[in-house]
Amino acid sequence: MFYREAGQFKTSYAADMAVFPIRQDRIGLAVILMIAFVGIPLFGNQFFLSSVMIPFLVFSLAAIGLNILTGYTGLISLGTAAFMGVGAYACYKLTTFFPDVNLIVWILASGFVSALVGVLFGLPSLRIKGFYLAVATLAAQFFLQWSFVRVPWLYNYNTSGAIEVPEHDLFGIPITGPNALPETRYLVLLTIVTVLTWFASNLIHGRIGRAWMAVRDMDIAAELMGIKLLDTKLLAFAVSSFYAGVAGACMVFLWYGSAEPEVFTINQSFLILFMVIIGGLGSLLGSFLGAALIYMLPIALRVLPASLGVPIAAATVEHLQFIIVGALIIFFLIVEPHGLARLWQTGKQKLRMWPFPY
Amino acid sequence: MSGTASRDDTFPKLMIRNAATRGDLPAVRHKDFGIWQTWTWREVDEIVRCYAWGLRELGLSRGDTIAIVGSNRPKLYWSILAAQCLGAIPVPVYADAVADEMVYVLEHAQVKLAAVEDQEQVDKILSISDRLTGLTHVLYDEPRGLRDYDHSRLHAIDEVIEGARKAFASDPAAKAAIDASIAEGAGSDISIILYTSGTTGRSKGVMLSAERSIAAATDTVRFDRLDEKDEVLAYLPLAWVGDHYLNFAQGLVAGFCMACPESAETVQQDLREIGPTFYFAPPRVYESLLTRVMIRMEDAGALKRRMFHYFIDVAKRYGEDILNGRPVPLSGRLLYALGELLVYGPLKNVLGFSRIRVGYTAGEAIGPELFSFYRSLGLNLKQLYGQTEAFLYVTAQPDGQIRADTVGPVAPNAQVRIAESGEVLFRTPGMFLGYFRDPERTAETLTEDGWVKTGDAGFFEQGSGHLKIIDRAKDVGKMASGALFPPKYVENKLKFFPNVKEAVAFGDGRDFVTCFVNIDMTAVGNWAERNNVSYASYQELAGNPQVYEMIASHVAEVNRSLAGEPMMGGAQIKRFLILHKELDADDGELTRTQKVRRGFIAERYAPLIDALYDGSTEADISTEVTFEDGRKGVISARVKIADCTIFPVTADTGPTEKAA
Amino acid sequence: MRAPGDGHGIMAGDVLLAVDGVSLSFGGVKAITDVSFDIRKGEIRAIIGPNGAGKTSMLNVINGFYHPQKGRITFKGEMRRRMRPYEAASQGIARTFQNVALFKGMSTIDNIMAGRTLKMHENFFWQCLRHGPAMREEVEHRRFVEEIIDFLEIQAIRKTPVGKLPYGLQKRVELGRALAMEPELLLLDEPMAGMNLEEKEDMSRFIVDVNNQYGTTIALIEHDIGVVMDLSDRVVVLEYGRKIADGSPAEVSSDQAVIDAYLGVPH
Amino acid sequence: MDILYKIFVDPFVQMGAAPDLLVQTMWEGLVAGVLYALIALGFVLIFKASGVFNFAQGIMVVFAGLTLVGLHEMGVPAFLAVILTLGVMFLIAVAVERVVLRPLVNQPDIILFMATFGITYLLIGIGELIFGGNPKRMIAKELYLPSGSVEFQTLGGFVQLQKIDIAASVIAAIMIAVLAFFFQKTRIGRALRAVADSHKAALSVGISLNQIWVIVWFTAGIVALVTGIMWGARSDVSFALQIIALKALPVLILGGFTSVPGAIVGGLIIGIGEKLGEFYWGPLVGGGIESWLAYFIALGFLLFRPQGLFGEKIIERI
Repeated sequence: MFYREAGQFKTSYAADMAVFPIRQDRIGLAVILMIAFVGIPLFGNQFFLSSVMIPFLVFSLAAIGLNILTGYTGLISLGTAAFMGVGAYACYKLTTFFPDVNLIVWILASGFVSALVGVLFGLPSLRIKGFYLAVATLAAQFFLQWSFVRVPWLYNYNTSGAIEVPEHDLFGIPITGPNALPETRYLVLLTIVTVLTWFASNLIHGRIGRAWMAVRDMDIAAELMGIKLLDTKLLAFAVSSFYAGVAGACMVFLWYGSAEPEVFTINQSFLILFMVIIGGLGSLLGSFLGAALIYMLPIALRVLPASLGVPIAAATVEHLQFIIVGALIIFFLIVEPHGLARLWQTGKQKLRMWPFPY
Repeated sequence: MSGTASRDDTFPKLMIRNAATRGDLPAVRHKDFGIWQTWTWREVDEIVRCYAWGLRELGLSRGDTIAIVGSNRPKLYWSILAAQCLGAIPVPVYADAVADEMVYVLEHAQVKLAAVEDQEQVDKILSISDRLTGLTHVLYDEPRGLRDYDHSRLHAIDEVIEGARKAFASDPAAKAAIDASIAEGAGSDISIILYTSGTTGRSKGVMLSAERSIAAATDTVRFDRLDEKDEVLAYLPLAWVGDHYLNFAQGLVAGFCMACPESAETVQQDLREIGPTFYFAPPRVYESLLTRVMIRMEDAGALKRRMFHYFIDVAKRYGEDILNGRPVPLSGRLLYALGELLVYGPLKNVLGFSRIRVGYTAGEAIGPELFSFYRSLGLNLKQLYGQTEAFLYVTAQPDGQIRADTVGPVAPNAQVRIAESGEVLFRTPGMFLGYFRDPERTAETLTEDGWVKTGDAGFFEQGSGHLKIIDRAKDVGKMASGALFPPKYVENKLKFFPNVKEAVAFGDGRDFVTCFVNIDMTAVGNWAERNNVSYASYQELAGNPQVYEMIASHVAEVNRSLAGEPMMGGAQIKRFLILHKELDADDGELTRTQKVRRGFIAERYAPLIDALYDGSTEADISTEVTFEDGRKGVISARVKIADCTIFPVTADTGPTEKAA
Repeated sequence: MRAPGDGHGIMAGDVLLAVDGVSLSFGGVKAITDVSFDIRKGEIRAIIGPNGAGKTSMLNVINGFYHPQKGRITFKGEMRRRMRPYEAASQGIARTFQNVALFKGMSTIDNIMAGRTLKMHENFFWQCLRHGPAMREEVEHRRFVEEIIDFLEIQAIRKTPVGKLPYGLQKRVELGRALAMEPELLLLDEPMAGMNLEEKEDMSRFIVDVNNQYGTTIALIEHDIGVVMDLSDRVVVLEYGRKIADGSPAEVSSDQAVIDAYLGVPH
Repeated sequence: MDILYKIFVDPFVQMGAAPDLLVQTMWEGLVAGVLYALIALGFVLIFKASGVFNFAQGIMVVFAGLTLVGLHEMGVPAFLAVILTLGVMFLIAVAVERVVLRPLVNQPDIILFMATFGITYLLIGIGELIFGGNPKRMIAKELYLPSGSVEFQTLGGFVQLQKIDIAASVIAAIMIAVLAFFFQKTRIGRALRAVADSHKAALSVGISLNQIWVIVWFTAGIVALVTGIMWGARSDVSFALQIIALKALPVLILGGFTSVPGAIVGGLIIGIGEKLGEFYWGPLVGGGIESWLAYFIALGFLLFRPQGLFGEKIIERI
């Protein structure tokens, strides 16, 4: 309805292959970015920034990672949390070794570490498929989780067994530690997420993305067309784990400020898997939508009754969360197996064809 | 501007002017290989000069004719320009003409070269080449499939141009020669010959001079304030005066950009992508478009459908007044604004009409409801009355004086006169020089004092000075009762119903009016689906009794409105039948511009007409038909005949009383 | 589209691919037994035979998807024992599949673009930015793909997800995807299976055009004898994994063994 | 050198030195394996009949256990409680079929797989809501399950067997036998097997697909209850079980998703394997390797037999 595409014709392939070929979409995106970068930091309060937006972004990033693996390349993974953990611990170690190097560098570097580990556990994917592969990722999940507990070197032998994030500055402004304002942490995170999302979308729209999807849709055909299955899958593992790793690092450094191994349990992995499924397999937008729904729903549950003055025990809320999340998963799988992103897509098509039926 | 016209008195000169004044602006676009390939005026200028040289090398010289055959493609338009650079005369030919139809025109025009679109056209030309003694070379745009052809007389346009580029690079004389021959070109030269697919007999080659064409185009460009910022979609037959005038001539004069669609199937999509600012379509296009819109809305959800129709009504009430700047109650304006947001805007967008500043229709009378439907959406649709002989514009509606039932006041610098016979005569800036190699018929068409006979009957409306066209002069008949019988007028009323594709009315010298009907496959087919009426073919659907009822009700509608109009009450349709086949240009029943060949149809279906008048309820008919591939066959059928309600004439006195 | 495979020293008429003494079996089941034949550059070679004759298995052996227990395959003069399918692809063997194997989740363009993967090399870094070299590469190959689209007359479905296309068009897109690889040897596995007459005619036209416009060598499996006979230059007939005849359509169709095995049987 | 010795020689020396410990450890493993096998059995039943990879099997075990205990706490006599719990499991089966399977029929596996995640979360939430989050003691005594232990003196040492473990193994054995009988002999059982091959076949036996789903899920429920009781009797009934239940995955990998004997053998291999590993090799890396060893065993195994222990070789066709 709001789309006015008449007269938006393409005179170059570059324009025709743009990620957002329709002007209205580009405008919409610009607006969203404006709100995210300017509006929210200006008007968002403490709670909103550090307990809603920051976690949302962290999970979105992790979800994108998983989506690249599961949604685009069709490889199930139940170990995302573990790879986040790798990122977190890697970043922790790196910063303790070289405290003076800019944190951002280490956050990204830890992504590479995680990518490496990802490739390692991705190796079996050559011979194993489907649910069998899920087991490989489970192995990663439990092994890594175990090592976070059992390898004291990882947490510098401190007695608590947890990792504490010291203060780091960016251009003299503290971005981690107790003195870091939520605004700054949020903005740093937002920048990282924005850039990485842009990269992801570029990859997906190019040769590599096509190779991934080819492997997902019909691996035999893909191979017979000269796409090397192992390389393609491993690349997917690497990129996916990179995103997870960065997400993990951000989670600990820009959100929690400290972390214990319990943060990176299999339940966390499941949660992210849900985000991807509910949001929409094979859709970046979906990763964000899924993260928003799965993460923010519980918050809403916690906040709503309170604000309505209905007293509900914290424990009860916990339980209710499980029930509702579970119900939601089933509900969404039934109404739209392809997730929120698909719902949005159809909606958009409707708007474009308006007033005609889609 | 008038100054320019005198200086730049040929199209090549205009091209050079555009290259100089707006060289970097787009001149031509073509959806090809997935994107809109675009050429600026400067590029076009360069290409056309090269092309001209190439043609000259192939022996095309001043006064020669070159046939242009194919759909709207840049290279074919450039063929026209290139020929004009040499002072040669381009002769566009309808691309869908079958070989033996084409041979007449090409023979008559004595073409020396032919620039054609693709293999299909090449084959056509080669198949008749033995009869075209003058034809030396054939050039083609699309090489697909022509790889193994004998290329001694066959050339790819691209290669011709490439060759010329090399020539230009090597010797400057070549370039100079072309410049010279362009400069040599005079306004009095014949700039093009357009063959009219006349509603009767063999087509005539209308010779148009450069200066007159430009003069005419200059007037209308000013009339509609067109400039280089405008965009048009060139989708109408290349050989038709409308396309040559509106897109080619106006384009060169105003310097706006002309876009060529990817293929006939994608025109709708391409229209939507380009979103032209100036648009022309014959009434039938608007008609079928409206039909399709209504059909698609049938499938929409109940709520949406309700909203759609509600706001369409709102538009009916206020739309036109708002467009014409008449006073409208605030509530109306608000409702309309809401409608614009929810329905009109999006609708225009999906149809590709969003950016249209000026839209025209002509060629036939347009149903008033149809006309006001588009206007009420805020589409500035106007009517013009034109003729190939006039180089289009005779009359045109200026903004603010737009009406469905007239074709507007006399166009700028044109003169119109009504003969005693009621026939419309004109003299226009773009007036033709005569018919090519056909002085007799030229003489027939011109009055001794140099006015052109249109062959249309019409009259100027008192007060407004708008011209009203009733019908082809020779078609307006008198019934036995003496009542007036304007077949077109009646047919158009009927054709406004989405379910009716074509209608042919008879009644000249008869006691009452009867009518052949062609149902619209899309509309009726869709209706059949919804009411699960099963059918295998047009013929079967046409014979369906329910369909007959439906059409009968439409006819009744028409009769009611006829009864209410002055002088028309007698022309009510008493009996009708639905033809067992669709009228088809390939069978000669329609002209290439889809006008009915009344006389031809009358003899072809004589038995049916007899049946209509001898009161029998059905009749057998068998007719020869031509299939796409040119094969001929015979289909025969038993056609039912239906009677319909006649209404007492209300608005009217005079001889028609007896008819009622 | 330049004619692929030029400048490999193999002239039209030379043997492009030679299969000799190939045997293949799954566990106990013999799929192919000691089959030998060759494919000459520039020809259209048909492999026919009743169901379960081992036709598809033969193709799978040729493009390295199955590895024969016995026998040799010589392609472009070099003999090879085991080769991964993607190696076959990179050496210029493309194929289509009996039951369409398109990438369902992708549009027509992307499917055909995927066929260009082997020809695209811009590194990961540029891919991330999707600017500069990467974008230039994309554009250049998109242009190539558009030529295929134009060639196969599928402009109208350019951006449609292939899952939504009717079967006939899907087959056409699949052919396009194979063509995108600019193959020297094009293997078509029942290109006309399940098509109506009109679609079959179109497809035959495309196959012939591909063959003489780009000089692509084509080996096709087909059930429709009629099609095979007027399409192909030479025909090899398999039955129960054995070769029972080999030669020009005329010879083959007059061969008694073939008549008994195949033509005799009404289809 | 030293590390190599620690890995490749030392453990076996120890085994040889104290065979009784070896036997003891293997017994521990065996019992654990039996329980893994039981959970795996639940997976297999459902996977065979409905092609659904039922992630919820683990939580069903917990849920069954909790319900049983919970009911008894409300004063329901133990055996009545068992009956009621079975009723609950049946209701769950019906609910699952109605709410989840039926609407999602013909969806790709991954979707159904995800749906069982949803079921898992639902059951966790409901379970905790009703019975609270903290562990409960299984009502072993009330169910006349033996407690205490018996000791053998063998191999120059003592081997101690918990009676409950013995009982567990025996009951597991019995149940497998019963299931086997059910599948081989009864009409429904045959139908179920038919479904595994083709759904039409099932209909020809005259049972609707929906009924069959209910039946298998119920059967899986029964298995879950038994598992819950046994496991609960050894440790406590708590949601931690749900994670342990994931061990069923490597078991399935070994055994193949569709093979009942496979599930059992796989279960035993994993159980024994990880106990041995933990006991003899664990100390080298600071212990606790039980949590992942199973998966690595399965993984290593997969690389050599991608189709699992009892699955037949896949020939890829195109």
